[in-house]
Amino acid sequence: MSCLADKFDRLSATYPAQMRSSLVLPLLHLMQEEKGHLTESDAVFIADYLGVPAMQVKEALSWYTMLQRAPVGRHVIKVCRNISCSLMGAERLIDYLKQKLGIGEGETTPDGRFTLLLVECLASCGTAPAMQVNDSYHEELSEARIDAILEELS
Amino acid sequence: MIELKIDNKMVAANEGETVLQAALRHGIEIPHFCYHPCLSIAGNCRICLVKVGGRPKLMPSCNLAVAPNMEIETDTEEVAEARRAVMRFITLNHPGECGICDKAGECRLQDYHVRYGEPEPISIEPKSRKPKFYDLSPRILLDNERCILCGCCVRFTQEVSGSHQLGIVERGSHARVERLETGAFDDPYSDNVIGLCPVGALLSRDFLYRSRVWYLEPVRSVCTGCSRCCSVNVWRRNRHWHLRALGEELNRTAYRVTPFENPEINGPWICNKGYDLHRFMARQRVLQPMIAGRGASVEEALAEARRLLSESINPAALVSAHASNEELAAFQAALGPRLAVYSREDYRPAPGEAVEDGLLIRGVKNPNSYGVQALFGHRPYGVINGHDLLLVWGDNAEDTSFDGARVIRLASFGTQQEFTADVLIPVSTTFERSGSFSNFEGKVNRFDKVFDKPELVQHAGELFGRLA
Amino acid sequence: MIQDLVVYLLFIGYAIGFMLGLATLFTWVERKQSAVMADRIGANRCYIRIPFTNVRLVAWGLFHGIADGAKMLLKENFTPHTYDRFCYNLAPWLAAAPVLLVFSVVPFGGTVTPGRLLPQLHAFFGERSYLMQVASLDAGILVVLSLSGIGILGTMLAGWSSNNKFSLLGAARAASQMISYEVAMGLALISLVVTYGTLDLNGMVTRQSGLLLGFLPAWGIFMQPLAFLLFLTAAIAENKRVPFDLPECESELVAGYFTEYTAMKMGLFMLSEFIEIVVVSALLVTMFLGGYNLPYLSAGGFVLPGGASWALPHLAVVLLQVGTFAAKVILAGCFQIQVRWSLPRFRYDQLMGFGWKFLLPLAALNLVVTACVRWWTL
Amino acid sequence: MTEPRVFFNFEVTADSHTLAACRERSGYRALEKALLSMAPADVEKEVTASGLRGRGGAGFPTGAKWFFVDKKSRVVYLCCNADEGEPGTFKDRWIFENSSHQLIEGVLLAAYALNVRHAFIYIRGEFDLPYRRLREALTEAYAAGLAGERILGTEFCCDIIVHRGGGAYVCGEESSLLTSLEGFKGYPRNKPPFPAVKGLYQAPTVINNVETLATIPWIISHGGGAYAGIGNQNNCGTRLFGISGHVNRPGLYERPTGYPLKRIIFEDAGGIRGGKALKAVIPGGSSTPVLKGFEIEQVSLDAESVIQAGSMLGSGGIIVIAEGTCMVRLLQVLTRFYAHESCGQCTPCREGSAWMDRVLGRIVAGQGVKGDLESLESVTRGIMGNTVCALGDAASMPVASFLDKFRDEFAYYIEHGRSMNDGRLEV
Amino acid sequence: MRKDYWNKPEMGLWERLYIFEVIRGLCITGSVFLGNMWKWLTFRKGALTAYYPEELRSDYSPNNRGRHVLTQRDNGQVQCVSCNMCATVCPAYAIEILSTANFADPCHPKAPERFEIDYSRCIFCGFCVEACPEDAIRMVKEVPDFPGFDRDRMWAGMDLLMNWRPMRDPAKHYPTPQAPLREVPE
Repeated sequence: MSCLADKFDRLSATYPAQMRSSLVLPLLHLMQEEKGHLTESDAVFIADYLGVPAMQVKEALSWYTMLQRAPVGRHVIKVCRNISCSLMGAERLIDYLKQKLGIGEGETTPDGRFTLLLVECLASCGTAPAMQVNDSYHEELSEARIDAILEELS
Repeated sequence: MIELKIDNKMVAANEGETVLQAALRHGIEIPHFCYHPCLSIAGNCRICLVKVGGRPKLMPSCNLAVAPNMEIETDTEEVAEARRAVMRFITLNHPGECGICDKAGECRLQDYHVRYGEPEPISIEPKSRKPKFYDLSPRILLDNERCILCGCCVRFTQEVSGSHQLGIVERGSHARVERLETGAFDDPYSDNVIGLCPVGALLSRDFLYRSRVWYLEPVRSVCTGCSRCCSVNVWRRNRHWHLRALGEELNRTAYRVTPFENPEINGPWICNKGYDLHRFMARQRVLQPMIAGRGASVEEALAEARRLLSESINPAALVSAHASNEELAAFQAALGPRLAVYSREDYRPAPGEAVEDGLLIRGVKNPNSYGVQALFGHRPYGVINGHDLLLVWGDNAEDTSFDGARVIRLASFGTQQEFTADVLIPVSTTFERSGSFSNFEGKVNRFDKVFDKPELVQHAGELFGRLA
Repeated sequence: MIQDLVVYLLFIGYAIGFMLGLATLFTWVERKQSAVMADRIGANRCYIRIPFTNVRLVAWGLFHGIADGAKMLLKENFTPHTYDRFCYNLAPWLAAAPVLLVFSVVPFGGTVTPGRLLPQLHAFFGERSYLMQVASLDAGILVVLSLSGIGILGTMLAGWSSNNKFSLLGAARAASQMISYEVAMGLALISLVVTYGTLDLNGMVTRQSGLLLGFLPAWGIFMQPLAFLLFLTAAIAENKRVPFDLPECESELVAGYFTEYTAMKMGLFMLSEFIEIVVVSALLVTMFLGGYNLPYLSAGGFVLPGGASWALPHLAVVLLQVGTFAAKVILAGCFQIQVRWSLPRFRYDQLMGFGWKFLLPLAALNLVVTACVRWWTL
Repeated sequence: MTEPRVFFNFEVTADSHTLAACRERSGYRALEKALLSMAPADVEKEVTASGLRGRGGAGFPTGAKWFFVDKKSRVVYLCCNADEGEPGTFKDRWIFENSSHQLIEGVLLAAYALNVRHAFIYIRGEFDLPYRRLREALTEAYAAGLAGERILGTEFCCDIIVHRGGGAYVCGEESSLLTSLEGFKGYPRNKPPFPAVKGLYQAPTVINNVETLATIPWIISHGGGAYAGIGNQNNCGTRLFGISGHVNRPGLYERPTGYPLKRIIFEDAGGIRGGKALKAVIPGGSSTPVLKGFEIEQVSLDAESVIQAGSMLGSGGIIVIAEGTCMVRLLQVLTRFYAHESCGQCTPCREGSAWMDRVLGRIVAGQGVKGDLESLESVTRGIMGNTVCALGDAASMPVASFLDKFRDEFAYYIEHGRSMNDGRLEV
Repeated sequence: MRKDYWNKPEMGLWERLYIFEVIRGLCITGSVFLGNMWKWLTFRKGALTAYYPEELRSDYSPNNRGRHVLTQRDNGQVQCVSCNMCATVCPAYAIEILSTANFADPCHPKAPERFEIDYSRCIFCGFCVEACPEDAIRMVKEVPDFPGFDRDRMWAGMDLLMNWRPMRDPAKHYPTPQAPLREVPE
């Protein structure tokens, strides 16, 4: 945890000193990068570090969709299913992905490599359909592109 | 003073007030769930929408500051439609289980549903399921299905008690009130959220299913837990609903204690100890006068006490800090000049009890220490001994030794065996008499009689005249 | 005269016993008769268990009267918050006493000669004979009228001093009703007086002892049928019984003028009502139904129209006469009860209209006709 | 290209986003000009003169927004709203990826005009590449003395803090963005008080869209009058329009306001895919009412014209829907989105959006019943205008307009349990 | 125009003479009286009413509501959820219910511990049946067989009410309780 505290210190230095409370979200992001998913004890840890009520951090943790509260696979595939991507065939691709990975929405493959999440708009409407694997975008998808991306990851 | 017009009625409002406050003060009813005068404005229930002259949209009156010449309408069809819509949304997932909900009868949602809602839901969707009977603490249960997410309880923990132990987690229609998984909701003021909840989502385990509220009636009383002397309502069974088959004793039981809003002393809150007042009062009672350990009639006990008093050379009295001002005055008038008077601390803080905080709880755990000390000065017994007779008035078996003096005891609680007094006369509790206490700031707070006293129990205030 | 004192004390005792006994009986009769009329059973739950056995003496519920009396005597005596205690307490007595007094002028038998009843009594009584009547007054019928006028006072006082709107309404109704019907009753009786030419009730009975047309008993009902009807109607109205029970109608006024009375005070009102049944019956019998006269019975025995006769001892004659009178009274009372359970109650305006616009003219007409006939035959 | 270009005035290459490339195309000239030769009030005056309107969706004049802020206040905060979440809109992402320095310059100019010491850029959490590009650009700017202490040697100091969001559409609403920035879950706040009076940490706060702020350098260097001369009179300047959906060349186009909608769809974006007919257009991001194909004939891309047609220009994300698309299922995609993104604070939105989603889900599953459309309509009426923030309106407007314009399709779906068309969203 | 709101009887001269109609009425009641009296005297019963409790009627109307039944769920538990609606609506204050919390059955957390009906007070109005939201209390064709000399003996408890004529509820089948009441995602 000490190295985490160092990172926390470095991050909090970039914010004005009176804005400790603002650091809740950045620290949660940071912690998630470190640990993959977050639990309530992490929230309490951050709250203690910042001196804010633990409930505030817990609320934030449960409220923001990017924060994972359950263990996820090594690669988190987030497929956009909003209007523009749907118009360009996202539903078909989601079915394809489900079938290819053999998992449903929100599930992780048994080998722990992939987690399939369906998300709302990724702001890639012009290049729809799109998905985000871990943090990087993959746009203008088709079955072939998906095959290639998955190939590359494994 | 700002003059504004609500429903074509000129209303005078104070600077900085909201329209809702001004309307409520003038008896114009605007429904509200999330608004509470002692909490910040959340504006999230949206049932208090009103029409403001010159604005296209309906405005929430709880967040609308009064302005001169404002024209507010609360009974137009537009407002009624908005209320109907909001009631529709609130009742969309609210389970229809008023029958088993303890709040029914004093539930604002119920009242508003009758007044502003629609008789039949237009939704045919199944109601969503959320955790029921979620344990917030050993005192409180939370039914998330009934919760309408007004956030009053959360704001209470944030703004009044400051414990920040409750929060609304998840988003959208999955949102629900939760505590931290690691810590119970052990706020010393936690029970206030039960009364604060406009619906029956927060349930008191103590009162759970004990009675429907319309069978009960409140009586104003005072909490004897500390020298704050908060005003409370003690709920006893209404005379019309006295029970016969289920036991007469239930008719003489205080079902629950809730705060009585007294802006001078406690505002709308009391602490958990106050909520437990009825249990404090339901302890084992002394009901039988005793002379040297054997039962006697009241007259015999009094005669014996008179004899002891007349025979003694140097009598003293230990005066209870649970005595009302009236009883103290009666004591002073009848016996005061003849006895050396000491003030007595009936109760001291229990181990683990919150001693003192900035909100309500005070360190002195007796209600009328101020009154006793104002009358007799601060003289704890033990400084001077050598009295041959002690009139010990008050509860709690004393740990002080009485130095071989003869003892006349006036007590309410305990078992007969506990007291090794020469004369023991049972006296009434706070619930069984009316009177007043002076709290630590000297503010006088009155209380009314809740129950009749048991037959052999005497009112202390009436005893002294007969003892003298 | 000690003998007179003994006889009149016996008469008084008989009169009071007769009235109270019949009144009590009528409470039972009313229940039982109405039950039988309505296909019900009626009072049947009161019994006396014969001591040391399990035998329960039910006796068709006859003990209900006793139970009622006991209950009324033992009940808590509630009094309303009235500012006139005196009137409130006086009213039941004013209601009950005149009714009892009326019977003093009613003859309940013919002439009795105690010395001839039993040989043993002869030594004491000698040949003195007495009319079987508590007070033989010349103005007998006027006593009746005046005493029934006092009854109104009790009712009025009760209603007014109860300090209750139902009571007051009942009292107001009672007063107007009783006064109204008193008029018709008085006129009807005057025509009777004109017929018999006497005010004394015993004289009237004596006048009825003969035969009309050789076979019909010369009873008032045959001499004055219209007066009989008028008197009957007015007397029932005086008694405030159905269909003239407006002063105490349960459906409107709780219990009317005695709403605020409990226990034996209320009992007195109730009792006076039933005594009044007896009294009304007695008057009816005396004035219209031949009193103690049994047809064809004279002082010596039966004398049938054909000329056959059957001599009877004096004791038998006296007993027959007293028994006849009692039987007639009971039958007349039963008839009143029958009326009470047959007819619906009048509306107030109907009541008044009936009294003033129907009964009074009819009574007046009857009087005129009677007077004419009397003048003609004299 | 005769029209002036605020954004698309360079060729995107592998390193066109760097400071050097930016400087080459006269980046930071406006900042130099402002800091060295203009007073803060002058900058504000230029912006007011330009008639620039907010590009986030509501179209509030930027100059007026700045005017309301009490600049004498001890602290004034500037927030750049980069939480771009509206389906159909993807303009800010392009700015971050390709022209971050332009935004930084705009932020600094605004900060200078408003006397701001700390400026925040609240960027969407999902944006990974944009976030990295922005951080790079900021590092470059700090290194070059263009941000931080004593910028360009003047007394003006301004720190720019990049704050990543956590994935919440509602945080694009300005007050909820502030709540989120304060470290709470992003509940919108009740207005009044407005952020210009009590915003971040109760201090006066200005919140501007990325595109708005990135336009300011152009206005300062070319003058407000020049900007006001572009496009329509009332609603001047150029805007970034993102076209998505069933068109041949979806993407981002910068066009002056007043540009015909038909032309941008059929000429610039290359017409409908597969040569199909145009069925409907959602002209300003998913939350705006839908327009039927024939309704767009006269519509030009400025706020008034679109409002006249019965919709709103919003954030300029044009979604094109071709003939043959199932509108019922499309609407369900939208309601699902709004039910998912409703923050849960106020009752009508929390319950209503989920209710609409459930009803539509049921209809799509073929279990619609007769009164469903009426109850949907009553739900939209109940939500509209009754919520704390605009998300409630955003959720109910598409439903209301879809039901209004394509009622027969919904009625058919309910009656037959299947779509009138082949039930696909893709063509 | 004045409107007559009542049914004005059209009475002929005969009726208005009254006396004859009175006599007719007296004849009717008198004949009934004499008829019944004759039956009594000849030791046949002249009444339709019965000597209760020595005699009991056997031909009660099917609509007769004489005793209460507490219905049971399929598992034999009492259906009552102890909402006290019946006790509240009861005009005679004859019902008293003591509730208990039972979290083992999450669908029915509230249940009666004691359920008492005072038959010395009950007026058999049936309001309790109408007020019950769960169809847990019913009244059936029976006579309350509680004559006694002691009012305290006239209480019917839950055991009696449930078991003297056990009734299941055919109209309302409850779903088997969904065991974990955690949130069910859509």
